[in-house]
Amino acid sequence: MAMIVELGLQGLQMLLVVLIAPLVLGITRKVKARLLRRIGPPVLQPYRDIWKLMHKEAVLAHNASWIYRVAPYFIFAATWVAAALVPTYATALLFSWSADLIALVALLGTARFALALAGMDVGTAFGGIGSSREVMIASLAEPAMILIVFTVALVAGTTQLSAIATTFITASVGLRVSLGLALFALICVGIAENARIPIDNPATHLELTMVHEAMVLEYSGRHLAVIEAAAALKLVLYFSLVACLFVPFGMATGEKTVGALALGMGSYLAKIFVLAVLLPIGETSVAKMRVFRYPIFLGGAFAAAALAVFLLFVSRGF
Amino acid sequence: MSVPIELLLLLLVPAVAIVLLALVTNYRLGAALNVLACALTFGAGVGLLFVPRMRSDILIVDDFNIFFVVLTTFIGFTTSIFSATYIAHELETGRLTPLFLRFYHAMYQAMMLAMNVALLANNTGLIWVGVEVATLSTVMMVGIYRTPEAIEAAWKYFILGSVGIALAFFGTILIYLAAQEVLGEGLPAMAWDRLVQNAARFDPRMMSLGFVFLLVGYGTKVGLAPFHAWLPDAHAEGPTPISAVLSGLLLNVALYALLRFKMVLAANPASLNVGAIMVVLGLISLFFAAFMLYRRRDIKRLFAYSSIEHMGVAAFAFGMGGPLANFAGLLHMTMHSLTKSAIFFAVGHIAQVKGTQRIAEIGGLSVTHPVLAVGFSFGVLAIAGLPPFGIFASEFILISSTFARQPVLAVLLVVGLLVAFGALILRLQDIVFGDPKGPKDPVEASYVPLFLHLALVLVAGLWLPAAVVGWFRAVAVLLG
Amino acid sequence: MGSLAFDIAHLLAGTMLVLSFVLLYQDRVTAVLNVFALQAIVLALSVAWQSVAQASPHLVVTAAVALVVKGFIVPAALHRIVRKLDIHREIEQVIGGGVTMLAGLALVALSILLVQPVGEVNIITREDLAFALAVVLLGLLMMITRRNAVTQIVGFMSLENGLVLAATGAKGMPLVVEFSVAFSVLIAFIVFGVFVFRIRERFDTVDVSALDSFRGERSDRI
Amino acid sequence: MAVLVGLGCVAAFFVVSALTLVRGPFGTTFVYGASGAIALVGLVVGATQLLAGTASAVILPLGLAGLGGHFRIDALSAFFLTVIDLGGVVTSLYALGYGRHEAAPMRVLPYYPVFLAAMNLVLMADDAFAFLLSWELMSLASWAIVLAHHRDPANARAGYIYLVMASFGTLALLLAFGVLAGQQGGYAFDAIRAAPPLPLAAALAVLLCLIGAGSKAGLVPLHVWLPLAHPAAPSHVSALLSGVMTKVGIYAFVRIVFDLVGASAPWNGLLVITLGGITAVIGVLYAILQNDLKRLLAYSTVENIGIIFVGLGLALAFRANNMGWAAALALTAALLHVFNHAVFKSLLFFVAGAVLTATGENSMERMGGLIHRMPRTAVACLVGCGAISALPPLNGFVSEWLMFQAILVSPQLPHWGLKLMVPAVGALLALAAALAAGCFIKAFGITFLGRPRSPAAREARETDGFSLAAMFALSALCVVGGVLPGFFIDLLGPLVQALTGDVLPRQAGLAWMSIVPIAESRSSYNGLIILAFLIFSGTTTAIVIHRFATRATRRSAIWDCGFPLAAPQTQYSSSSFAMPIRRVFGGAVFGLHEIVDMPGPGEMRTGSFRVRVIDPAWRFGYGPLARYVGTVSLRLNRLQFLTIRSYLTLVFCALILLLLVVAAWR
Repeated sequence: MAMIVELGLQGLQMLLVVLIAPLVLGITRKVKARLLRRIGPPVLQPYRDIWKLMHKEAVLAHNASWIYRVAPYFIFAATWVAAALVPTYATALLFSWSADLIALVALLGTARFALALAGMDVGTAFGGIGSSREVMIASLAEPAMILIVFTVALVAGTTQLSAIATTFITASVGLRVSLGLALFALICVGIAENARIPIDNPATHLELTMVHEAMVLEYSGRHLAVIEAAAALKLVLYFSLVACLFVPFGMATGEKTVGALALGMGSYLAKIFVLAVLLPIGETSVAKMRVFRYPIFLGGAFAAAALAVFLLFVSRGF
Repeated sequence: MSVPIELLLLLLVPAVAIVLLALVTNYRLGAALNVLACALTFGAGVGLLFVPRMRSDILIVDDFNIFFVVLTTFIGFTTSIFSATYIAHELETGRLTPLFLRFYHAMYQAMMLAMNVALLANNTGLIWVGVEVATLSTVMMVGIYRTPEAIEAAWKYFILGSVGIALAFFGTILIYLAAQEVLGEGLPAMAWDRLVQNAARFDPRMMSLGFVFLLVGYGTKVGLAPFHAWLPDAHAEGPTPISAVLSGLLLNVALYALLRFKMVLAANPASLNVGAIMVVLGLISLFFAAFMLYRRRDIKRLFAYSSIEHMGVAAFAFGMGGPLANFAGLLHMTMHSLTKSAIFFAVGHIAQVKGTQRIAEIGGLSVTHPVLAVGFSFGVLAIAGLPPFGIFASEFILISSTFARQPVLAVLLVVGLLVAFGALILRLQDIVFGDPKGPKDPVEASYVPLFLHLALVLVAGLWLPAAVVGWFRAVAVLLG
Repeated sequence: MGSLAFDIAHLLAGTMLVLSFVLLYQDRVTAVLNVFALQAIVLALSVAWQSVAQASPHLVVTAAVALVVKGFIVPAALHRIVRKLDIHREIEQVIGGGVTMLAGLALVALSILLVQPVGEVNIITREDLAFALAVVLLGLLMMITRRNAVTQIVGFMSLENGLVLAATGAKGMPLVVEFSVAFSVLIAFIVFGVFVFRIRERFDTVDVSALDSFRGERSDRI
Repeated sequence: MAVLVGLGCVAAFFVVSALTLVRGPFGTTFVYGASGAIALVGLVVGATQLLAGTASAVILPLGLAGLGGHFRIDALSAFFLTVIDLGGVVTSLYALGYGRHEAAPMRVLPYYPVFLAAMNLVLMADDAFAFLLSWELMSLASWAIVLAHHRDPANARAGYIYLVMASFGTLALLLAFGVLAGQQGGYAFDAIRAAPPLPLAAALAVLLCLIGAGSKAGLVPLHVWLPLAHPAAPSHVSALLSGVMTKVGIYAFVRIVFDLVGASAPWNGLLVITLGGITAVIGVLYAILQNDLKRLLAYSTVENIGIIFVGLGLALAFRANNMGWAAALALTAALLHVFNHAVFKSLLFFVAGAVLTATGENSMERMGGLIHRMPRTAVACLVGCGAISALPPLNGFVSEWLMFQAILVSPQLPHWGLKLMVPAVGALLALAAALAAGCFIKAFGITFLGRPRSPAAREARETDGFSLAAMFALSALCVVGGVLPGFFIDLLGPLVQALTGDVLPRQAGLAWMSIVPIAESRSSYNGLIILAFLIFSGTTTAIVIHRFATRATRRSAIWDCGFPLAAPQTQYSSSSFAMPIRRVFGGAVFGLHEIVDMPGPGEMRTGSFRVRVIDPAWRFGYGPLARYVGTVSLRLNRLQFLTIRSYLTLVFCALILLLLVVAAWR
């Protein structure tokens, strides 16, 4: 019986992240449109887009291989699993221990691996551009991410997300320099990983600096739908990561009573909403960067995270 | 006391052979006789292993020289086999005439005789005579092609050798003077064993002074830099069998003489520390030869320099002293003479089939002559100190034991060896690999001596007979 | 052994040393040859005296060999060579005569320095030894300071005179006679070589053409 | 007993090698078949010993005079025996097919078994002489094979540099043994263990061993030979060189530093960690720049060696500070990575060989689209690339994850240098991991995806059954090692126990077969569930869409934003893929020169773009050294051309000098 409940809660989280993903995307778009004095599409538009795409026939290039067709599902699956493992409304879910923060980063890496290959499969110039730039960005973002992981892990003494969240709620961690730096770094990395301004512009095609869109240029129909969904999911994942690591408050940590869970759910949704509003505000206030300025941007994130780790290595007090 | 028959044979067989070979006109018969005489000498040498050790004031058989006698006669024997086929080819190509062959064979035996005398002598003067005669006979053979280069090389060898001989003689006199005060006049004052027994009572200054002259004198024969000048050209210009015996035997015999004297000094703690001097000379020779190897264009001169290098290593080992280093030195001498003569056999084949000694004109040997290439490569790899060949064993002991005592010296030694290694492998690849150059006609000379030597070196690298180890240990102790 | 014996031996040895210096000083081939012959004769005398002093008659043979071979035959042969190969009379030296002299003096000092402290060896042999060593070194010096084949041979032979002096000085040394004979053979070889290979200026040019043709890979140095 | 069987295997290898000289029946098939069988026996021996955890030793009347040949199999040797003979088995299997393409088999066949034999012998050797002898024999045999295609001057150069570097390493090890054996020359390993060296001597030994073993393993800056020699050999031997022989280098380091030297100073660990981190990054950066597939793989070997050395260095540091459990963790990570790298690097070299024979091309610039021509090979390659890029749930990730866990416990180290260096190295490892992923995205994408860039690639044929069998065996290992890492970790238990005095908690018992290196609350990973999750969610998504939405699919021409270019040259090429990385890291790490020659308007000549990258190790280390040797030898060479008089002068001066010495001495 308990097992059933556990499974149920885990399943609930999986469904939750998938279901809210397009909504979050819609909110960000709406806010952004408003900031640009536009009406903007309705908040639920992303659901409609995905639904429409799913019912269109998929057009494949003649020389597209099985990788091209499998990749979308694989990317979606990897992202989904990763998202499902980040504590959202409650910690210590059934499978939460099956992968820690490092494994999470690696899972996203797996998804990226598949995406980059998919971009190269048909053999177009755009796909190549996208993949090679994605690799470059990842090679800078991933070390930063690992260092962020080090920071929180060193503060919390564990790499288990649930355990980290619990410690941050219960134990008196307080405000720390290192955690502040880590947060900054995580935001930078998140922006880069989710192809947001100033690194990439999700709203455009045929812009020579595009990265993510370039890789998926050839996709259409259901494949495109799955990829879009995966992108949205990834955004949610990073939101929940920020929420879980830095504002874990309200999460159901102890006994999983209905009340606790409800509180956790409510607080989670609230956090996500806030982040979804904050992101476009940030985006609209900066301009898109040239490709070869990315290293400076991500280097900043890397430096911040590295500084945090050094501080912690020198003394746990920071 | 009775002189064993083997001992007499060792001296008589070559002596008789000289006369016979000088008379025989048919060169095939001459070559056969030469082989036969060497075989008999070798047999006598082996037989000597089974007679009890003996001494007289003239001759001696002890752990030290018995081994070198066997080694020398053996290499002399194998070389004579090689020479038989080699010379035939030289005759066809018209580089030699039957008359010169008679001379050549006689000289060959003269050299064997001289070396046996030098090795068996229990007398500082007699060993000097032996080395001098050996030198003169090899001078004759180096110049035998009568090309300007050959004559020049022979002449250079002759002059430098004579000066060396003279200086060595002066040293011998000084040692005699030192001994005569204690042992009285006459032969006893020149006998090895007596000298070693009583060295403690000799005047150390006189001995040290004498040893310096001996070092320069015999060092010239050993080919230690800077007394080496004759060696490369003599090796390069003479017939290849002579290069083989020069590197394989003559250098050894000269070093043997030097070691005998070192024993005497080692027996007198008050005397000059000659070890340091030998270490320095050894290192100089090693580095000098190692760098010289890079610019060589003549294949035989290349390996002549490598002989200088290895003599340097041996001198270094004996200079270091101590049971381990001395053991390594003796092993190194043995392995080097076996390996180097094998290499010269291979080089002889190569030079004959390719019709040149210039490395630039030899290439892709492994394509044209696979077997020869294998033999040659094994030889070079062995001389470069790679396992599983014998030289690796000696260098292993030498380097590791030195590093525990004198790290800096060991590092220097390693650097020198590495430099030489680089040069040797470079040339090896030039010769054996790449696109084939030159004629492809098969080798008619026999491979037996080459692979026999290589097999011996290989076995010695993996396993040494207890008897040999015993001798080496005993001698290593005496060398101090 | 009386002091007279000592004085005579000493005198003769000293004479040889002086003659070595004269050799070093000479700069005309014929003169060099004559001086050398003189030195050989003095050597013969000293050896003979040693045979008397040491009461070892076999040394007489050595003396005879020295006298005949080096005193007369070899100089004569060399004179002939000089005439036949018409080697120009002047000897060009590598370093100036004065410097050579100084170097020679330094060598004598060195040899005395080396032999002087030698302990128990009896006085005659020690003195002789010092002179002999000096003669040897001077001979070597002469070999390396002269560009002329004949004078180089002379240098070698005077070196070897020093050896014989030392050998005979060493009391009761066995085989001395044999050694002196062996050396004479050696010298004969050298003279023979010079004559046959028509060596003019230097030992190491058999023929002028040999110079650029070979000399150990000169043709193809990098 | 076991060691006797092992030695028997070695002997058998030599017999096989000797039989090749007898022409006729003993050809390619025989050699590789026999070698595979013998290696299998060796594998069994190693595995059983590893499971048994006991040591078995023997002394043969061979070897150095008065020393004898000591041979011994303990847990450490057993583990490496397993790794190496596993490599031997699969390589032989692969070679059964691949070896047929060899133009001159007699340049490979005789040396192949000797190579395997030598590697086995190194692991069994229990005295310095036997060790170095088999060590150098290993280099020698592989050198002969590297020169199999000797007519190409580049290969000859590679072979030359290889042998010289190998000999350099051997001499360094020889010195290390010299300092360990002491003046009496106790060359047997147990004698060395019995007499632990003084601190200074220990440090010296570690340093020399780092040089000696590092040069064999490919530690920067001693790696220069590796990317030259490994690709030069026939591909199956490249697999042995890269996947297996480098591990022998690791073995030498572990054996000497952990086993023989015993306790050593913390800064030793610091040094090793630093070198390892640098090696990892340099290696992968150069890997991503390569256009030659095999050279790319060789450089990636350098990277993985760096990762392993980081683990070893951490273990050293922990052990020096009496943190046994942490040392155990780090050592486990390193050794697990040894195994994993052996598996996937061999696999990738097999793929490279298959592609090579199928297309006849070395350069990826002339490949592409091979996934259509060689689908099975592509699958194997994909698994290999995923594993080497440390993607969960494959095996590469497990060792990397353990490595990070080890780094995360290092703040507890007291040593300041370590405190500062370890996090930096952690960042370097992360960088290396990310770049490695990029590198193998490129390797797979350019080779197998896209459109064929040359007719040869268009006409490529799927490779033979033996090769595929070998590849798929290794792919299976990659998956199993990633999904069930617990068993492999437990296998390492006894050996880690022996070397660090501590051991990881037993994994096999844990629920769901997850791994927990330190404590459940601290960190845990479960490849099995991750895999299950991935399959579950992926398939559900697919089913849902295909069931409830449409499954209609249409094939058409490439869209490419409306203006597709037919020429395959318009695809991204290998070098253009690497361009961003080249730009970002270019100035700092590579001596990068991009020579662009763009014809002006109206000019008829063709434009050109060339990239020149020089390894700093060459620019600052080996190049000047070679030039120095050259000049010195040229100077000295004058001495060959003097006149006799000058030579006499030399003798004279030497004599006077010595006489002065005598004069001064008294």
